[in-house]
Amino acid sequence: MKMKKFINSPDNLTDELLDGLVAANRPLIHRGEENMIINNALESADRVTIVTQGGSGHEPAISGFVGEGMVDISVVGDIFAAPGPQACVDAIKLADKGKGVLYIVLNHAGDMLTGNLTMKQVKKQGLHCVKVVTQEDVSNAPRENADDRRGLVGCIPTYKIAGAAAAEGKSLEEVAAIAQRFADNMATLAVAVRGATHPSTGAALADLGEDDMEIGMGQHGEGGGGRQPMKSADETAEIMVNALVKDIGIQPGEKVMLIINGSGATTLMEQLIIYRKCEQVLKAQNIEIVANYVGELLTVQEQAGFQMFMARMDDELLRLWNAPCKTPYLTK
Amino acid sequence: MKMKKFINSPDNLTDELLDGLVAANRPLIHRGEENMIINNALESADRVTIVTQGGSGHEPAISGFVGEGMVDISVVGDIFAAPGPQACVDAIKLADKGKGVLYIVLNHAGDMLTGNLTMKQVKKQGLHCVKVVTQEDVSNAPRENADDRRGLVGCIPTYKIAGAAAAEGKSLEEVAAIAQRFADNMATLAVAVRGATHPSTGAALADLGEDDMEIGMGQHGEGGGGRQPMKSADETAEIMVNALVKDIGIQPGEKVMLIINGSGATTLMEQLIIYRKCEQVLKAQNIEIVANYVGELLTVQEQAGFQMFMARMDDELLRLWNAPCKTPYLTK
Amino acid sequence: MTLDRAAVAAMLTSAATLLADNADRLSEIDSRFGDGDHGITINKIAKLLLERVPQWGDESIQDFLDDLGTAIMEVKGGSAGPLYGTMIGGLGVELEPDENELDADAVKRMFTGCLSEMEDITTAKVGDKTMMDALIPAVEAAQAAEGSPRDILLAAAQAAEAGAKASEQFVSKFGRARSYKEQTIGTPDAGAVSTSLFIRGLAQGL
Amino acid sequence: MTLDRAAVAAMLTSAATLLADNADRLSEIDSRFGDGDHGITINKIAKLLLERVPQWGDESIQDFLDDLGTAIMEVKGGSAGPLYGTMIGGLGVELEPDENELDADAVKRMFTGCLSEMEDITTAKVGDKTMMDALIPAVEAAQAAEGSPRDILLAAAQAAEAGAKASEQFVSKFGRARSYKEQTIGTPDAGAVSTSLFIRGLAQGL
Ligand SMILES: Nc1ncnc2c1ncn2[C@@H]1O[C@H](COP(=O)(O)OP(=O)(O)O)[C@@H](O)[C@H]1O
Ligand SMILES: Nc1ncnc2c1ncn2[C@@H]1O[C@H](COP(=O)(O)OP(=O)(O)O)[C@@H](O)[C@H]1O
Ligand SMILES: [Mg+2]
Ligand SMILES: [Mg+2]
Ligand SMILES: [Mg+2]
Ligand SMILES: [Mg+2]
Repeated sequence: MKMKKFINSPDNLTDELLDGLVAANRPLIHRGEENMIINNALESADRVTIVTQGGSGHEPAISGFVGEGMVDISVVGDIFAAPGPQACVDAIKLADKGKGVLYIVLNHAGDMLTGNLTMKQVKKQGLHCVKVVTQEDVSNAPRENADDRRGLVGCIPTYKIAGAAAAEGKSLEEVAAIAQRFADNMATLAVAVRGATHPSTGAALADLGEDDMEIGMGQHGEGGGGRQPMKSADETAEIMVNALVKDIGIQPGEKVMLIINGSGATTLMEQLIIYRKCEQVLKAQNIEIVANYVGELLTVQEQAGFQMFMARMDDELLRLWNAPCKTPYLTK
Repeated sequence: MKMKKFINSPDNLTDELLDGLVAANRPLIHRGEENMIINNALESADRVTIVTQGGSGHEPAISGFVGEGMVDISVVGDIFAAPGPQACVDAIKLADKGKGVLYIVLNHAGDMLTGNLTMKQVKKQGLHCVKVVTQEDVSNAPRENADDRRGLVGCIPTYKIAGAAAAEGKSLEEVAAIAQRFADNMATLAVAVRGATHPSTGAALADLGEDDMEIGMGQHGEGGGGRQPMKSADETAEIMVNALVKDIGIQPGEKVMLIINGSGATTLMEQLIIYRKCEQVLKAQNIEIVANYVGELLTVQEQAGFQMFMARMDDELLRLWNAPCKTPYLTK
Repeated sequence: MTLDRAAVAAMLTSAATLLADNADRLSEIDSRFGDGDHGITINKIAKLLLERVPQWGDESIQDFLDDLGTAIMEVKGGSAGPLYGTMIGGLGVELEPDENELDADAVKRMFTGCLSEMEDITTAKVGDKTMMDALIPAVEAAQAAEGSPRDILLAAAQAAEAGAKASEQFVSKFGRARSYKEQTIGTPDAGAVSTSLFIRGLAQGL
Repeated sequence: MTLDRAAVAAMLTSAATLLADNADRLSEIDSRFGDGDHGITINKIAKLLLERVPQWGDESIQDFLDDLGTAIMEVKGGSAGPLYGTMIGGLGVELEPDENELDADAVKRMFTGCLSEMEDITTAKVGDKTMMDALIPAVEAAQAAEGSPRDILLAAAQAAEAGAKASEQFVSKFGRARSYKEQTIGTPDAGAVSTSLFIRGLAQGL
């Protein structure tokens, strides 16, 4: 299938989309050097600040969540590609307002390399920075092999919770501990039913045929081995929600956050139908959803499918999730 | 192309998606009889209230904007189909808190029939209700033939502005006049590059081939006559933004609202690139964007394309647009 | 010959059956320039008629048609619900509240009532490629016809069919087909065809 | 025989040219189980080398390699940037700050420095189907080799090529190919192939 996208030069995609994001959100964010998107309120911040990095092409993630109460600087790479470590080191220096910087990295090959190189420099230069890695894809590896788990949509609520903790004036060590606690208690499962095209190369990101879906699909069509004939919304929801409960070890009586994150072409109608079934399944197990989101947070271009995210919640995490924030694509 | 959607029975789509919407937003909304989605705060409202109607399948529109500061009751039909007039009359009665009801109807054949039948009953029963019709599709007919202009995404900012005016305690006549002033000064142009499938029948909503786009595409693939080979983002943006400026008659020095509303499968990346160009084109004409939104407000399933919306703004409209609101898919 | 409640019931049942039998064809016509669902909605309306008519108790013809119209308006699926609801409710509006034996004049009033109600909710005229292409000629033929209720219904059915056929030559002015402009020539209007079937069905029920 | 700045410059230019010439093939390999962009990124790295090397002024070999590595790390496009940046910067880390005439021992230290820097950022071992499949054997062969700098480079290149070839039989453990598991047997690793080309290019530049 031919690519039919509204783009100009494939080489300027990231630059142009970041310009558009800033143009549409001038009161909130501005561009820095080296493809940084920066919270306008960073300059006067007197608190721990949050830096993250990642490829473009996943809009609204990641830069759509820069603003008050979430991310202070997002360092953007190219389409689906991590930025280099120098840009990240620069961002961490720029972000540091004397209270230290939380640096959140998603577990993907390129991002981890950059993250490691960045931390090498950060240590060399004696900067006050703690790195937290989000790695919650249950399809890829058992919970024990956390290093093999990809980072999916879970980065977004992690930003929210870390950002709110920072806004409360907590120390870097406290903010990092909270973010880590949340990250340690989360899990995501992705399903795809139709692939997308890479917007600069035009290459197909995955081919799922006319009848199949794949549970465990990664962020860029990496595949997860769960290819199977397309199932109904309720069957799919049940399989996935139970896999998440099991992975995190949620017990009856516990409270969770549940996110249905559309990958691109799957309608909000479908996501809402899925959410409805998840609530029913969880209710039957006496598990309460106390926080949620249904919609597109982290997309993979026009891929059809969704990511289902679950996290164990406690009162502090819930308070932080519900705290105010003002970013281009999440306002509370 | 085969339909690959997460659904259960095609007959229960609307029911299930509304259940999902309510499940995910219990603090804000609940379901009423006859497929109504109702603002939880309606019961204690002491102000003009807002009722609207429309088919499902356009999520987050319309019911995703029920809540404080926007719509009080949305009466939902079936997929792409208007509800019946009895349900609308019931909703208007339920919504009326003694200050009257603004009833907003989009100009589509079925919705207009229901709207007319509803107003016939409303008058017969002596209810205090004013109807405002949104009809802003510039592709369909010249401005003089307003009756032939379809209602597209413009209903959403109209809800926002009317809802904020109502929240300020204005009278029904004042709220209706403000909504009408906004509606009289707005225009939308839709473009589609790939059609969607009807989620209950599986029928293709439009076939645009491998190379074409259609400027002027209506909400359900109705077509608008502007079929042409796919153009770049910047060319498309320039054609469309200029058509809107001309249609409304925006003059240099004026202020506008600009919305890029994704139809479903067009990425936010593309929408942001388009927005960026619109800002450039308008700036060159000394037209300032003072209000905006880039993202999916009213979709057509997984149709690829977007609607570009523009409205002439004044200080009062801008204040109302920026006023707080809390709904499932718009929070300010 | 006059029509009592049982006769009106038989007419409605016959019309519903004929519509249901042609539902697929109606969807097929609607799919050419519309959204292909006319038959689906017409089928729902037919089912509702076939369910309600046998339950007709001692309500007057006017009251029953009014209730029926109100119920049909709530059938989900698009324009056909309100249009058929209005049309069927309209059949009763010019009858006397307790007129339960309908002579030829009453049957003519059924048609004029139907048209005036429709004209309250739509501005479509003959030539706009809508149901009105069948309904307006049917009403006119009914007024001009002489003889029994049956003769009047037969004249109306024939005129409706001619009107539906004529709709093939019109350029669409209403609904989603409208944007296809001249391309719509050669295809009849789905609603005009269903309307002609409805009226033919009424006549066949006698 | 020792290598001076001009010789190192010639080696880097030769390596860059060989990589650029093979870019399409590298993307093709990466497209089988990866995202098909390895050649694109390698091409950007090669271009950067071809641009920077001629501008080499009076910096020491270590400083120049370090600057080069830092610049390459910022090449956008994915893993290859940081990996090649680390590898190329690493070539200098075990040289003396002002060591600008490299003997056989120095060339061996270039390889060990390169490997130790790489091991700081990746845990991949031989058999994991990554660049390390080529780099680790190359470093080992360089240590074992005797003779001139040229002999050492040739031994390393040969070992890297054997390693890249051997990667065909491995099951992917890193990056996105990893989820294809056994399916990846039969296809070499794109990064291992590019690494073997890089080392062969260095050797050919002498
Ligand atoms: N404003 C109108 N006036 C008269 N008839 C109309 C009007 N709008 C639509 N129709 C009729 O309705 C028919 C389509 O009905 P249907 O397919 O059930 O509804 P929808 O168009 O909502 O899918 C058209 O063929 C036309 O005859
Ligand atoms: N963690 C790692 N350690 C060593 N090599 C790696 C690692 N991750 C990826 N690679 C190498 O990078 C190559 C892919 O590079 P490239 O395609 O440029 O980047 P990306 O995978 O980000 O698209 C792989 O073939 C592999 O050799
Ligand atoms: Mg239809
Ligand atoms: Mg319809
Ligand atoms: Mg690659
Ligand atoms: Mg890549």
